[in-house]
Amino acid sequence: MEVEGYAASPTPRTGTDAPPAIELAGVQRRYGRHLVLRGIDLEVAPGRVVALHGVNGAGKTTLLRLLATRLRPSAGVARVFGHDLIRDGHLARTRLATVAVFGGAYGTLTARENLHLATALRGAPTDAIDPALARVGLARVGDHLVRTFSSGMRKRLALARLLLSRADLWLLDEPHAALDTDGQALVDALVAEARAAGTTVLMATHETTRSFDLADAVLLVDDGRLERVRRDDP
Amino acid sequence: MNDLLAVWLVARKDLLQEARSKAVTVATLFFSAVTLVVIAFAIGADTRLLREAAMGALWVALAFASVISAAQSYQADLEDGAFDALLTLPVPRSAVYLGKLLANWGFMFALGLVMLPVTLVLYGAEAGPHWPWLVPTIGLGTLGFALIAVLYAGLTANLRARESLLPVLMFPVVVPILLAAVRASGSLVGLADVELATGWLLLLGGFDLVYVVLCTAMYGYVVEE
Amino acid sequence: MTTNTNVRWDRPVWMKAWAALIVALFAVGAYLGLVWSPPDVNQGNLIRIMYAHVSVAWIGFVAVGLTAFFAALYLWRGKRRDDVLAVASAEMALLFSSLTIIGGMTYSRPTLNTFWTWDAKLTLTALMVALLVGYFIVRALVDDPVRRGRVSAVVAIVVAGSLPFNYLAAEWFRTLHPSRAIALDGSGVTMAPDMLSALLFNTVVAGLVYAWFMVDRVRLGRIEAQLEDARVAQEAVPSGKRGVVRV
Amino acid sequence: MNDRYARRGMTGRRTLYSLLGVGVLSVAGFMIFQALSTSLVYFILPNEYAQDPGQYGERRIRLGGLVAPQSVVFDDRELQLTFLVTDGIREYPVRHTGAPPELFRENAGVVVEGRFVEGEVFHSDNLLIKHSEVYEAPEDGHIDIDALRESLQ
Repeated sequence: MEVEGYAASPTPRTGTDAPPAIELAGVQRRYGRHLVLRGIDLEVAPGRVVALHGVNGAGKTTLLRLLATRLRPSAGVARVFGHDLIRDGHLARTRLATVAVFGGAYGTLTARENLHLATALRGAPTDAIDPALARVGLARVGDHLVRTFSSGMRKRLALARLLLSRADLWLLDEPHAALDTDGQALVDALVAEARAAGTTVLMATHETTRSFDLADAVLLVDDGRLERVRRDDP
Repeated sequence: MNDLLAVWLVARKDLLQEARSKAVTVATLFFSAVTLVVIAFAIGADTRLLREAAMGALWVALAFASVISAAQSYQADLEDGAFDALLTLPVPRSAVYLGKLLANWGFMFALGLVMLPVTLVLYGAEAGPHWPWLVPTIGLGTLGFALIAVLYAGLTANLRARESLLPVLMFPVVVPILLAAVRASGSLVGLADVELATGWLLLLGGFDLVYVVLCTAMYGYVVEE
Repeated sequence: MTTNTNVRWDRPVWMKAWAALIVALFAVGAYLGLVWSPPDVNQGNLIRIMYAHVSVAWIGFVAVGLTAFFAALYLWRGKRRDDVLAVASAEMALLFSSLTIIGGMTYSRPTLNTFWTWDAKLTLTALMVALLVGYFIVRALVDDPVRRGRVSAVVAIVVAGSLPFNYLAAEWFRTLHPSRAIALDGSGVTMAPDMLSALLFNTVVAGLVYAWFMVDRVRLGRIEAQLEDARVAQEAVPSGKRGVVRV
Repeated sequence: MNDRYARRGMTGRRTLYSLLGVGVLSVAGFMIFQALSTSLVYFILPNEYAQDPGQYGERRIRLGGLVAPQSVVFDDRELQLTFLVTDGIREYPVRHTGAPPELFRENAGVVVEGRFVEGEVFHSDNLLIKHSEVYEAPEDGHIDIDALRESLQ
């Protein structure tokens, strides 16, 4: 599972014909007249854990939303597991799962109902909901309305949804934010398990030390461009 | 069929939310009742005039109510980015549209059936012997409203000035629905020959079928950013 | 990096010639309608309004249809040119249908004794103006050009789809079924061959005006696109310059 | 691995739904066609009214016929137009509020919208001229009902 040397060298992969988990070539995205992503070229092999750093407004969330097929690239080619995000968005979505900054759950539904909705819509089995709730520490409040949840609890709910998804690409937008110490440790554990299971993870975060512990590679998003940060940099 | 299941899950989610919050129920019931009373006041005390205007008032009230209903259903979606998260799931956008349509239509249909007797009483009109046909008329008419309202509410949901924009966009498109529904129900309650209702009902049905196909096919372009 | 030097700012010669031809044909059309064609048995010289009014109305409806056609094309293959064509056609549709309403009011004052009548075709044209205004409002509210094109294309298709129903409903609601009455489009008027040829000639002239504006709009759209591309190219990082980040 | 199957499934579904859409649109087209051919011509002739006035009562109806010769009176101060409308068998007085349109003249085909007051006088607020180039009222006053109805439609 150690991919250190590989991550540091720009040499092309060999010995596998599986398409990269993420493949971006010349990807631009603009809002109105302003370019937020100014040309991203990135390839992430399956099973890697990648951390994205960058100041607020650098384009991290835009990049993650673009990969989640919620934003169309204005120019360039974007693929997830070989599926073009514009042409085959539906196929790409079967492989990926997201954790958004604000949790993305319905306030007027209970935690359990939210998980059931997301899992059933995905076509995944719904019998693992209780263990998932227990895992993220929400077993006691499973039947409470999400409206009554704190932002940390909503984040935990989003993690439960992620666990149930069985996706092999995780797109996490600031997974540690709003969580207590326990919760942050839970995120770390989930990411470590995901890496062991061969799941690809791309996460935007401000937790510098954690990401250097967790990730195979750390990238910096700076004003709509992507740069590599070497593991031995700090 | 997984896609049909997805339609049902989205519809059930919308209905469940409404059952919890009752935001749309309260707003639309109150709003339609007020509309009916205001129009009655505006017409005055002429009982014959009132009777003839009854179906027009009912359908105007329902048209406005469908705007409220569709806009509110997206309001609940947009909180905390829940709709955004829903759209990252491998669910066809068409299924999302049909689900929301089903929930909105079901609600509007029920509202129409509740408001019908209220209108008849308020305006002193009689249902007449052909009243059972009013049920499919209300069904087809509210479906027409819901089709356009759900599509356009999704379109305006993240635009500026969405509250005023939705009716401005929607009403010119549903003019045929309004005219056909008013005329069809008018002839069913005896304001004109009952045979005339057939042509109008066929027009309503044709509109609904054309827009079910158009809106379902184009919904993806509306919600993708 | 693209430079602006290859932008052609001026109209090509053939477009100027085309414009001159339109002016000349317009004069001929006016002569045909005002002098050459006979007065109508029932309406006398009032019939002469019809030549301008009806030809404009027809082209207006064709323009809405073409707007939806280009909009559908844009959704299908995503070429910016199709979006430019859709907007251009919608602008012409708005212009022509506004002219139709003015013409209809001029026509209905002496014939039907009122400026506004809820005549089916006039009502439909008024609705069409409202629908087109909605289209332009949506365009004004969306900043991102691709999203603007896609969202407004959906509106254009919904609008065009509603027109047959609007027509049918307005027709049934107000006038009596297939009306051979004095319809404001003159369709009920006994059309003598001379009248018909004058009308068709004027319709062709109106069509040429429409086509000229479409071509000119595409020319402007191309200039806009070139300038926009140049601007984006300055902000963008050229692909491959930094090398692909491989992980 | 199973992506290829997923893709094939997608294409299959897309074809199925496209066919479904075309089917629904054809049904819609058929319904609109049916609607078009449903006769919505709903004016009645004076003689039809005379058969059973009670059936119409004071309901709003449309009455069609010809303007009877020498029956037109127009009060241009009150904007009251009165004339007789006839189908050759029966005739009824019409009181129309508003000026006569340009094409209004004797023997013209008209359809008036309004209601009978006390079964005698038709009060109209909408007057439509159904100009017909086919139909000419014959000199002898004998009117072919079917031809008249046809010409007014």
